[in-house]
Amino acid sequence: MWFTVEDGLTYLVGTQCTACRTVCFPPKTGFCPNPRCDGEQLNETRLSRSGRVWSYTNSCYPPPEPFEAAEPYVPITIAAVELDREKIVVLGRVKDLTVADLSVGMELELTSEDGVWLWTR
Amino acid sequence: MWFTVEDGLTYLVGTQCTACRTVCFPPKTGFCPNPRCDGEQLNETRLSRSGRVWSYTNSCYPPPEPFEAAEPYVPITIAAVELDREKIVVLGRVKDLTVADLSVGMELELTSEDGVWLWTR
Amino acid sequence: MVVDAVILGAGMHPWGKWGRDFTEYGVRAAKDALAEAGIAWTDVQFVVGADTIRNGYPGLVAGSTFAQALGWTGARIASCYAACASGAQALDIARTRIMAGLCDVALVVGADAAPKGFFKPVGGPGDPDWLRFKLLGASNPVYFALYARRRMELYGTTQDDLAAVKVKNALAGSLNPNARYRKAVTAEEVLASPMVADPLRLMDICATSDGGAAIVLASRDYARRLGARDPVRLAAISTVTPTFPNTVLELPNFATDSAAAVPPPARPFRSAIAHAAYEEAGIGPEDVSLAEVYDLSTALELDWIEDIGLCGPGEADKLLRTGQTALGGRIPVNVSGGLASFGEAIPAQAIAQLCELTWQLRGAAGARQVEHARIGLAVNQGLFGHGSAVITTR
Amino acid sequence: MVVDAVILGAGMHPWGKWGRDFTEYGVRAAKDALAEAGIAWTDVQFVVGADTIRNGYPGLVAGSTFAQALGWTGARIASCYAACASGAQALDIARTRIMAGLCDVALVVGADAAPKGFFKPVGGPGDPDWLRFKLLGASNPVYFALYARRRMELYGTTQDDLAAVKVKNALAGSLNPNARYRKAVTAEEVLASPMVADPLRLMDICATSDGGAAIVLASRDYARRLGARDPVRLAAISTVTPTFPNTVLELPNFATDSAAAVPPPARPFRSAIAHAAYEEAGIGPEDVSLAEVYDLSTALELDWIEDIGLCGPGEADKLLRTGQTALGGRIPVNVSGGLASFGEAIPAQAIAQLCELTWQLRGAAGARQVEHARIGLAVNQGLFGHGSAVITTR
Ligand SMILES: [Zn+2]
Ligand SMILES: [Zn+2]
Repeated sequence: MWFTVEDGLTYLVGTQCTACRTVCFPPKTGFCPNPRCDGEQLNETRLSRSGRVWSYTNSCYPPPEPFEAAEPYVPITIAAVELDREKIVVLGRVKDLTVADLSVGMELELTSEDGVWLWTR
Repeated sequence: MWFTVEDGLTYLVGTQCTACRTVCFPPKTGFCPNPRCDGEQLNETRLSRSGRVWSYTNSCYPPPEPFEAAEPYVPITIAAVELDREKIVVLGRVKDLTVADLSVGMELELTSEDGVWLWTR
Repeated sequence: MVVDAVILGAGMHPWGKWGRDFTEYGVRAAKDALAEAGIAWTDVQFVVGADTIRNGYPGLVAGSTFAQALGWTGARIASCYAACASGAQALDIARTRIMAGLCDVALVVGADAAPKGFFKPVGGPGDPDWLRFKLLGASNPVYFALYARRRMELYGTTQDDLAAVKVKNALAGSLNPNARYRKAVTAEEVLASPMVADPLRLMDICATSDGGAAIVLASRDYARRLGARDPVRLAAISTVTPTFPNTVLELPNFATDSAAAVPPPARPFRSAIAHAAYEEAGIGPEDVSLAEVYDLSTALELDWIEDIGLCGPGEADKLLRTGQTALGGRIPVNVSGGLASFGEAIPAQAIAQLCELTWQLRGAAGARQVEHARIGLAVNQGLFGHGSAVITTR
Repeated sequence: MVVDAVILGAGMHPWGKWGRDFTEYGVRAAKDALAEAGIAWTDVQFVVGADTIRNGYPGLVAGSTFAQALGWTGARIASCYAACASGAQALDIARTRIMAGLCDVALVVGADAAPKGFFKPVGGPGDPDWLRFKLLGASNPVYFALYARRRMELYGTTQDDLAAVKVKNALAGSLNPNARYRKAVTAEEVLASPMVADPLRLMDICATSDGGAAIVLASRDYARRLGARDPVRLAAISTVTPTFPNTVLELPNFATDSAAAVPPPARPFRSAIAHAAYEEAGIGPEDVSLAEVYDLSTALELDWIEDIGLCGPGEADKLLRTGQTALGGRIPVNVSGGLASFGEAIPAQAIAQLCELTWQLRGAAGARQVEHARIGLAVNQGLFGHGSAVITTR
């Protein structure tokens, strides 16, 4: 959902307005979100595969449904990552790292597992 | 629910404000609905057992859930009945009568069956 | 010195059963209204959305949803819900802000994507709306039918009269490109349609639809600066509630208020809604050129005609039979085609009524144009003590 | 000549976990506000309800629910929803109607009965609010924690600073009879509470509560006729939306807007909310006597203090450490006890903030009174681009 894998590399899939080039994630249909643009053609586009940590945290308790938490529960790590080219911050779970491993500005790249995109080192 | 049966007679149970005597059906808790009354004591009260038809109709198709329609479905009859003393119109299903049997102003009385009050001749 | 609010633009997404997201209908209507007004979205200072409610809350707060879909501009927003009167309350909030001098130009949008068939209860056990289905099987048409039957027995309205309302409104709707049903019907067809809740047949009852409508409101000064000559004025909006005791059985209630301790008000609720608007506009029923009334059923159109004072109680049938409420008659009612031709798209409905009044008062209603239309009235009523009356003048 | 809106009365139902219907909290608060105003319910011309949304729609449209519970009087009503800003939008709608000269006296009510624990998604599959839980497990505290961690790394805020915010607000709350939590806490207790979303511990995050709040607003003329001398004035309400591109990640989104095609606005969203209110009131941050800010987390209070201009970016910790934001300090923040002591009762929250400002500006805040309080500011932010700032003056 909202990503694609090619040659083992995971890419987030957003949309880009053909009129003003504004990028959206998640992908959008309908109308360009730029208030000064009347564009209605939003084409699929792949986003940059890496970016820098804008911030990060974890969830020490299992999130409520519909999240499917592992049992026994191990805190999940979550990061908001800023993509330089798109100038957009994208949230995602983090694979194999805890909050102790992270810092603002650290570079992370995209991977995926079990149908969801993940940030990792 | 909202009625009681005594000596084989069914009575609707509403509430009455101890301050201004305003009657409510269904029974209410909290505040008297009379805007000029500060009453907050609403006591249970039995309503008149009979009244005159304000209007009536039926439901030719099975009503949606959570209504439990009989199979095969026979159109249910519904009447709004005006109680003279309480000056209130109360809706209810009608037992053993179709719309062809009813007219505005006809007197009906209360009965009950399967946990719900019913109007009947 | 009162600031006047005038209508700069109106826009609609055609009613239908399109099966798309309600946002699309609303944004399309908004863009059309902005185009008609001759302004850009970025000129709008205040956006009011009439909420749709059947889909849960997240992301679906109308003011915010439409503002974001059109692109965040920092404009102020509001979102309101008042059942069938939602659109009128949204208009009221926008108009009031203009009259208070707090903004010059506002956009009001309502849209809905309606489910099929009977409206089902939204709440769960314990909720009054759930209980009326559970205990009584009382769907909305049951309430409409109670009003219809009482009218027939009190005033002698016949099934033929009800069919004649549908025939009249279907003919009007056939002339309206935004209507969902655009086919004229015969009385025979109406009378042959299956009975739903006696005496109402399928063709007596309005459907549920997808649709969207939008209005651009502005202060008269702003309109003048823009070069809008003689714009339609939003002269009054009434959103009054019932007065205790309300002695007419209303959806979704089990009973009326009791009139034993306090006598009923002089004016029943529906009449009071219209009366407050007449008072605010300083006009009376005799001044009205055309009216859009809420024909949830054919019979309810007849009730409304009396409630808004176009004739006395029990006399609407005569107006109908003599063609006075038809296009070309003395006081045309529902020349848009009404709910009979549109179906309900709840938050859009009252806004759509105002679109029709606007186009009619501008002389821009094409084949369904009412001659010499100077004053328009639109009314509706929803659940929970909500209702509205809107008056436009030129 | 602008009509002034003033506050005639304020009322609250104490916050807690009472487990009763929200109507009861709202009506109790309304009756208290009416008593403080010295008017009868039947004097009220306009009722605005801030909607609660988690219970489904039927019967729970706030304006109508409260008006009916108080007894139908024929008053006009409106009901609005704007997440945490719902109460402020309700105030805005009422104030605007008074300023437009369309009514003299209005009642604004908000109340909620909140579920326990994490807020769960309301919509179903496909809904963005459902998806953020499904795909990311991103509950509300996760977003609060992202802001907190960024603040710590950018500005050097410490866990001790966060604990100090809680200690300050709990002490204030211990002096407030309407607060839910009325026990002072120590920094050790805060730091020993379990981590929820790093760096936020249980005691850094606000709970969900039951509660109600109401305000009676009137025109200055009406207040004068009633003999209210020098009433608190509702000088400004801002309900502006973000400006594209909004580059701060907001609940419940997966991503920010992209700033690649259009540069970000000069003022980020939270600052813009407050700025619009300052402009409308014609004052600046330096004029504020006390502020109520939306401390969904301890860290967010520090962010807000900077966003409303009480100090520069990254300087709120210094204000905190030197006691300037405590009761008795130069610019007390959250002397009501804040969300830390109340917990969230969403539609009531912004109205409760205004109750506190009103009592403070009247010198009627008892043990938590801010000396020489002349100008109060209250701010909050909710989902979907909603936020509000309210300024009162005397
Ligand atoms: Zn674009
Ligand atoms: Zn009473």
